[in-house]
Amino acid sequence: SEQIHIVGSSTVYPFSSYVAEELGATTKFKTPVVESTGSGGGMKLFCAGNGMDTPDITNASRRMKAKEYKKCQENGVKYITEVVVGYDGIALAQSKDTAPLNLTRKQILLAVAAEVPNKEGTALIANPYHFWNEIDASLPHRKITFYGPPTSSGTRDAFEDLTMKAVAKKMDVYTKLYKADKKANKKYKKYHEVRQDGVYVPSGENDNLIVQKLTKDADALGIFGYSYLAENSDRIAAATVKGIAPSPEAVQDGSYKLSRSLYFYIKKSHMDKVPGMKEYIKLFTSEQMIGDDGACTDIGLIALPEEMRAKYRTQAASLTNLKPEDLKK
Amino acid sequence: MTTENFQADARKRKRDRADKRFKFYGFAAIVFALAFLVFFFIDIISKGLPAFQQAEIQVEVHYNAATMKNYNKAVDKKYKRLVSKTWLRLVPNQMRDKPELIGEDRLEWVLAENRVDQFLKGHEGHRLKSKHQKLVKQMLDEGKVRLVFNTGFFSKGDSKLPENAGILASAIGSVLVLLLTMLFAVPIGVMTAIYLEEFAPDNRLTQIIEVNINNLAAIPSILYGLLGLAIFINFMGVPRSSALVGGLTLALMTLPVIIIAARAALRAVPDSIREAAYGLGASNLQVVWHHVLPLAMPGILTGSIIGLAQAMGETAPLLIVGMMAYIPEAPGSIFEATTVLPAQIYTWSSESLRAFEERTAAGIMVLLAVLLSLNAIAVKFRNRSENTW
Amino acid sequence: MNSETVENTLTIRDLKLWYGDFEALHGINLDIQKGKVTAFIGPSGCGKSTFLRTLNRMNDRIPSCRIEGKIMLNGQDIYDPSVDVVQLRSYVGMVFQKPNPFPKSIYENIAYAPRIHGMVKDGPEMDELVESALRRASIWDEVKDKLQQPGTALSGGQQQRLCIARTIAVKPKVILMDEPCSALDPIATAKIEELMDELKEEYTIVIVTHNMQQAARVSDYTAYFYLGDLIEYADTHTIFTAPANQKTEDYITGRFG
Amino acid sequence: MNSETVENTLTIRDLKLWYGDFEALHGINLDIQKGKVTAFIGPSGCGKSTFLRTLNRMNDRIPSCRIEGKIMLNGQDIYDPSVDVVQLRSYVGMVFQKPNPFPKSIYENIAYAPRIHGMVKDGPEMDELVESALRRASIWDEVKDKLQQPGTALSGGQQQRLCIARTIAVKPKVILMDEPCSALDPIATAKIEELMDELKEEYTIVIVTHNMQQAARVSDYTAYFYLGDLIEYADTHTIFTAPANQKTEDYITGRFG
Amino acid sequence: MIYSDLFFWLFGGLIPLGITAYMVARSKALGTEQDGSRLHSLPGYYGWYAVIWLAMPAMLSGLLFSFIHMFGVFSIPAPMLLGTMFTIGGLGLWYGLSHIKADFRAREKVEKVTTGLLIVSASISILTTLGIVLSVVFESINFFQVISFWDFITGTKWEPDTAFLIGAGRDTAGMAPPAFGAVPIFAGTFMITTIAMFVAVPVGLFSAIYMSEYASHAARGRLKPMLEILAGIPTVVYGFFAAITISPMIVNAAHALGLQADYTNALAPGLIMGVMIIPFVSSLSDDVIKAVPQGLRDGSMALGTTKAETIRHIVLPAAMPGIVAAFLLATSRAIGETMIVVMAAGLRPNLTANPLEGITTVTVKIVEALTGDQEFDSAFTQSAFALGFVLLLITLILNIVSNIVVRKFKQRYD
Ligand SMILES: Nc1ncnc2c1ncn2[C@@H]1O[C@H](COP(=O)(O)OP(=O)(O)OP(=O)(O)O)[C@@H](O)[C@H]1O
Ligand SMILES: Nc1ncnc2c1ncn2[C@@H]1O[C@H](COP(=O)(O)OP(=O)(O)OP(=O)(O)O)[C@@H](O)[C@H]1O
Ligand SMILES: [Mg+2]
Ligand SMILES: [Mg+2]
Ligand SMILES: O=P([O-])([O-])[O-]
Repeated sequence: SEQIHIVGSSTVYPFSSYVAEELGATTKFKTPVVESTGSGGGMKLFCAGNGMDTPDITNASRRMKAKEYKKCQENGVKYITEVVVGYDGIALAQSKDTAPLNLTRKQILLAVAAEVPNKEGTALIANPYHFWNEIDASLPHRKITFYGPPTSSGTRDAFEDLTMKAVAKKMDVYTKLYKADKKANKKYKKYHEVRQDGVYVPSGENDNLIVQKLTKDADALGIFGYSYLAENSDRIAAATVKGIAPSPEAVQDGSYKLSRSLYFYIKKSHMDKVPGMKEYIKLFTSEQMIGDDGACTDIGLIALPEEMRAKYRTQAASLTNLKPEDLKK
Repeated sequence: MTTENFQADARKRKRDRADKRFKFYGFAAIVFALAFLVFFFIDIISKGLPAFQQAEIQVEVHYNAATMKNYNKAVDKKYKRLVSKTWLRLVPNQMRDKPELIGEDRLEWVLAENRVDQFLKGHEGHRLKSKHQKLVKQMLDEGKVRLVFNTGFFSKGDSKLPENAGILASAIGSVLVLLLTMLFAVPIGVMTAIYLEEFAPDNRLTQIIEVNINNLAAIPSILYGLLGLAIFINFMGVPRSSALVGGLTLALMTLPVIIIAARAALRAVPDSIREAAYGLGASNLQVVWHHVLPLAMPGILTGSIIGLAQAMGETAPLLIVGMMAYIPEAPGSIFEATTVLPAQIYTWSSESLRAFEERTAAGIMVLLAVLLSLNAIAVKFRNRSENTW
Repeated sequence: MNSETVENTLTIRDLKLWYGDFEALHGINLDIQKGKVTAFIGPSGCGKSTFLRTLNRMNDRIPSCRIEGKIMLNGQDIYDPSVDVVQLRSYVGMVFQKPNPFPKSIYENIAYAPRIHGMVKDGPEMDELVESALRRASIWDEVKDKLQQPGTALSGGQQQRLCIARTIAVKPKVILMDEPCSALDPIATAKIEELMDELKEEYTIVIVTHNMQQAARVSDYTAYFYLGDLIEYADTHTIFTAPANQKTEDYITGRFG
Repeated sequence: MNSETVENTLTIRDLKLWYGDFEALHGINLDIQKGKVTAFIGPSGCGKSTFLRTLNRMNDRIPSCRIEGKIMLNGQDIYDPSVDVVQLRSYVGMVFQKPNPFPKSIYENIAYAPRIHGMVKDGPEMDELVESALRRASIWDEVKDKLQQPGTALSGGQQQRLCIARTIAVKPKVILMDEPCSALDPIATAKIEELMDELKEEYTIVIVTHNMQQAARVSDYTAYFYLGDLIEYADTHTIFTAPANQKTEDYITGRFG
Repeated sequence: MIYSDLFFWLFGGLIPLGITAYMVARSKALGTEQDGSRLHSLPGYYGWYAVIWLAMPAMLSGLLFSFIHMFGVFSIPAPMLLGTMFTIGGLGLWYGLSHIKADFRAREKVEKVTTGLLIVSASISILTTLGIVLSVVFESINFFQVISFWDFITGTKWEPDTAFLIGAGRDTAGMAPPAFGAVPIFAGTFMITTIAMFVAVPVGLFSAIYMSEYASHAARGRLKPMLEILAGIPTVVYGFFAAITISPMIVNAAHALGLQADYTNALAPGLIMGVMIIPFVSSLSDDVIKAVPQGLRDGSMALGTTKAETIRHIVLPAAMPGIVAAFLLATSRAIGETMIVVMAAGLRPNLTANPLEGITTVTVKIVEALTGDQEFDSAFTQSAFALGFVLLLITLILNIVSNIVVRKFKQRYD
């Protein structure tokens, strides 16, 4: 076909479609079609084969899994190039009308986990906390409410990885249980079960509604990608983590911990069959898009450090093959 | 009870009051429904109307080598944030097309950024930075900012930037999908209706078909999406997101509506007409083709139009066959990726930029205008068919 | 005919009726005798039904219908604005061409109107009323064991008698019947005719019929209508043996229609 | 009656007919004379229409309908599998109770059947055919100036004559008429009766009627049906003056029905 | 695109060939007529007979080849395919022409084929049903092999996280097994449907009564299409309206009353859905009310009852089966409605009786499972099909019941 087909992550979708639009507007190529299928759905379609009815590029808000890579190989999608385009910060946002919370990752864990240590820290109990000051007296007397992404979202995955798992794997209450019976208590190795008693409200992809809710419900926290925070900075503000608010700089230098990389994967066998693919890749990796002042950065992407951008730019231009051992890293 | 002079007594007066009350309930129900309609239309129109206007600002455009290299240089830095990127990025192309421009600095009206637009329209949450607000106000005084009719909304496809987003591509997609739906659903639906109404023996099989068609009409549309995904995309290999898969899926969904309406229309043709024709020695097919079908036509058309209007507003099954995507260009063929108006409305409604809210409502206005016209045509046909005999 | 010497229930004077612009009745004058059966005959479309329905104002239900002239029931003009139509109709009952029992039990079919009019309370009193109405309509013996069964499950003739019973239950003075037997078989017809004969002792009966033999059999007086005009009105024997009008004679002898 | 001495068009032998399990005709034997008018009379539901419709196999359209026995038209069994029903119906035409012109022009109403039978080409030939059919149905003078107007815009009586003209246009041998006047006023009825009288010179006519006077007026032979049986069949004069069967007499004299 | 070329050549070739075949056959038929007997059928029928013998074999062979292609057995190049098809078509034509004689009953043959075509059309509806059932059932079976049907139907916990994580290939080390208890989801659907019916039933029924019994003919002619506009508004529009306008209104109203309301409350989509199905209730009820024979009304009025009494005691009870059927149909419409709830209801499986809380519905979960981030064969995705399967069952049962009721009702008064 004459048109690039891109599928994959809903997180990368706004950036990817912005690049697609610019490609269509400024060159003679047709505007690529970008479908937001979620990272996993994208991989599935991408790896289905080399036929021209399969996607040329898939976006992902996480790295390709070894399993997915294998599937690709089995279906004849032998040569794949991986490109990182930037970071996605995960923001805990709240209404501008209340003083921003300052939390630690452990406090976040205690607020959202299904099971938490009891006061003595000896055993696990069902999460009893409904107000922040019950978790830590230094926090305000404020109802705990989270509007967060549902399990089907990459953002949720990242949130669990970066807060719950990262903390729980170092907390004895959990790990001890795991060590006691590695089989039965495997989940406690890196505990990340979210409570389901209504304190954590899974909310849809329609993040506008979360923003609206946050403005009305001054106590609540919303969990979503940094781009939404940037878009709505007039109405919502970020809670800080260890005193640090999400910002491009804080993400880049690693002081804001809640962030992850965003990827896209190229099907090399389509490169010479689909006009414009080279140009699309070049445009997406250009400074004009993902540089510190780039257009994607404008709409919420957090730029990579400069040398990483250069690295991925060459990798994309030379179409370096993704190797199975890369994924193990 | 009855008094000899037939006047209402106390009991009768009570009954009369109950009578009035009952009538009032009926009236109130209608008023409720119509009041909702009015409220609904006012709400959508008041949300959508602003989208038919678009802000422009007058700035000096520099056509020079620096601009060629970096289009951001086309306007002074101070204005860069007020001008739409979608316009800026086209400046190099423009210079390539018209080399005589190079070297000139010209005062031009250009598309404004959506924040400027929202600010001018006085929307809360326009999110224009205060320094830019000042600038815009100042330009307003100088007459360098204006709101003009938003032609782009009708002449452009989807865009990630609201000031550049239009409905053209999705409208063309809708027409294409609708044509395909019509092509598949109307002939098959009418032929099925003819078979069932005029030819089918009254046996088990036809009864099953009948029950089945009624069932199909009640099946939630989303399940047709599952069907389209499984049969057309995964099994028959029709390209995902294409007009063809959308048209086929919607055709299956519309089929029962058309069949049921067409059957009703055929049934309404008086049997005396058939008897007359049979009595003269016309064959089955001649009776249907020469007499029954022409008389049933208005009814069949009404049903078809209503079915197609329904298909045109349908979204859920299309989400599942991949039509909820960023597809800003109108398709060149039925195998190319297409989006349709309702899907466009849905994607806009979930965009984060506030300016999309008015576009969503404006898109809804256009869709409603089309659908209401279709329905009005259908009602016209129906009235005509009721007058025939 | 001399209306001074006999007792009239209904007195109709110069009755004209329009459906929209179409004048369906051209000034009818007629006195209907108390305690007798009066039959209306005439070819199709001549206005028999239309006229009958003016007598209990059932034509009020047709929006395009407009009326002129007077209809006096016991000296009271039934088209007077002060008249409550609903009350009037309980006084002048009507039985229709097609038996139309309500889709309720036989008992409920009868009890329905008395209950609404608050004539008697539910209970033994109502039971009595139902029984007496069914008895007078000569159908009690046939239905007394199945009063709770739906009225629609009866045969056509039984249904028609049920409808008559239903009308009787509100104690009307006049009963109008519009071709009450035309949907029935000959045996059921005979039963209804017999019933009419019994009922006329208590009620004034007006019947429209297509069947001249029937008119001859059941009625005391006969009115012949033609194209919206009352051509002739006399006692039945006279009409059938020595009609005064040639048109009537043509119709009666079957030379026409 | 002796069928040897007269010329028959239709010969019916032991005709039985079922609607599902219901036997509507119990073995009918009848010979219909060429060039005569035969009337079928009998109370409602006795099977007159049913029988009439077997004569051109219109009952083929009713799925539940099953037949036994023989119907010979000019010596050919019309229920033989090799018979093309469509051709048959152009030999045995039918006119229905309610006039049912096609909602097309008067001209098209007539021209339709000759065209589908490939009888003549459109053009002057067709014009001639249309005119002659309308003339023979005595309606030409009334419609000759408005052949392009819809047939449905005519009055009921004219419509019925149009339907007869339409039937004549295919040059049938037999014309079946099922209560052709029951929807018409007396004047239109008289016209149709007159027409039948003219037509019987050329066609064999079978008519079902409810109206005994009509049967007496128009027919040469009359058949009395009762509950699916042919009770009596004789020349009309005999039936009406000296019926052989008591049942016939009861019916004729109006003692019944 | 190879397909499109093929279509082009096929039709581009068949149409002129068909016209030729028609002409040839027609003149042959007319020729035989001159030898003696009159033609059995009109000449055109002989033409069509030949066209059928040309087109049917050609198209059938084309169809056969494309099926072979689809199942990937082998595929032949387009020119060869076209050649084969035309050859077969030509053979058919030759065979067909050899039949044509004056007494040949061409009309009967052509009509048989046409009837066959009509039957084929009618069977497409069966195929569609079959397709829907199969496309839902296969995946559901896979799902029910992992999750027992009973647990699915009766479980009160919908916590598919683990299954989802397995599907997404993430780390699930020893987490609790996924719970697919669909009760909260069906409860959500039930709640929204109930709210919708609370709006639609009284409004729809009383509108129908008013239109069929009180309004003048002219008023009715105007009111009915206006009410039907409500059914013609696309659901995505209703969804937008519910989410953007009604939900905030409800939240504000609740706040004003000192109540707590979620933005994804059940009330907003429920109310809007109720409005949407008003015309379903009113149109169907209107039909059945009008189907109540006029004789019953006359009978009642002639006994001296008022209009309202007649309607309440005679007309409505008589129409009740049909009205109930209308309610059932409207219910099934509400149960299967998708866009309104996708846009205005939440994602949280929530077993609650409070309509101000966020709830989720079956259709929302189907969309979530099929458009989210997951592998296609994970239990999480398959749960969409299982939900779809149950949804299908429910709507089918509702529909069959209501059809039976309607038929019974119709029989009573026909
Ligand atoms: N609702 C109506 N609107 C307009 N015209 C009507 C209406 N009802 C009856 N007519 C006309 O009024 C005339 C008299 O009708 P009516 O029904 O009273 O005749 P009828 O003598 O009862 O005939 P039949 O014996 O067929 O019942 C007819 O010409 C008829 O067409
Ligand atoms: N299509 C049918 N299916 C079943 N039974 C039928 C059908 N048509 C007629 N009958 C029955 O066959 C019997 C004869 O009916 P038919 O219509 O021939 O009577 P008829 O003498 O023409 O009566 P009428 O004078 O009322 O027209 C009746 O009992 C009728 O109920
Ligand atoms: Mg009448
Ligand atoms: Mg009959
Ligand atoms: O679509 P995701 O970015 O959530 O995978």
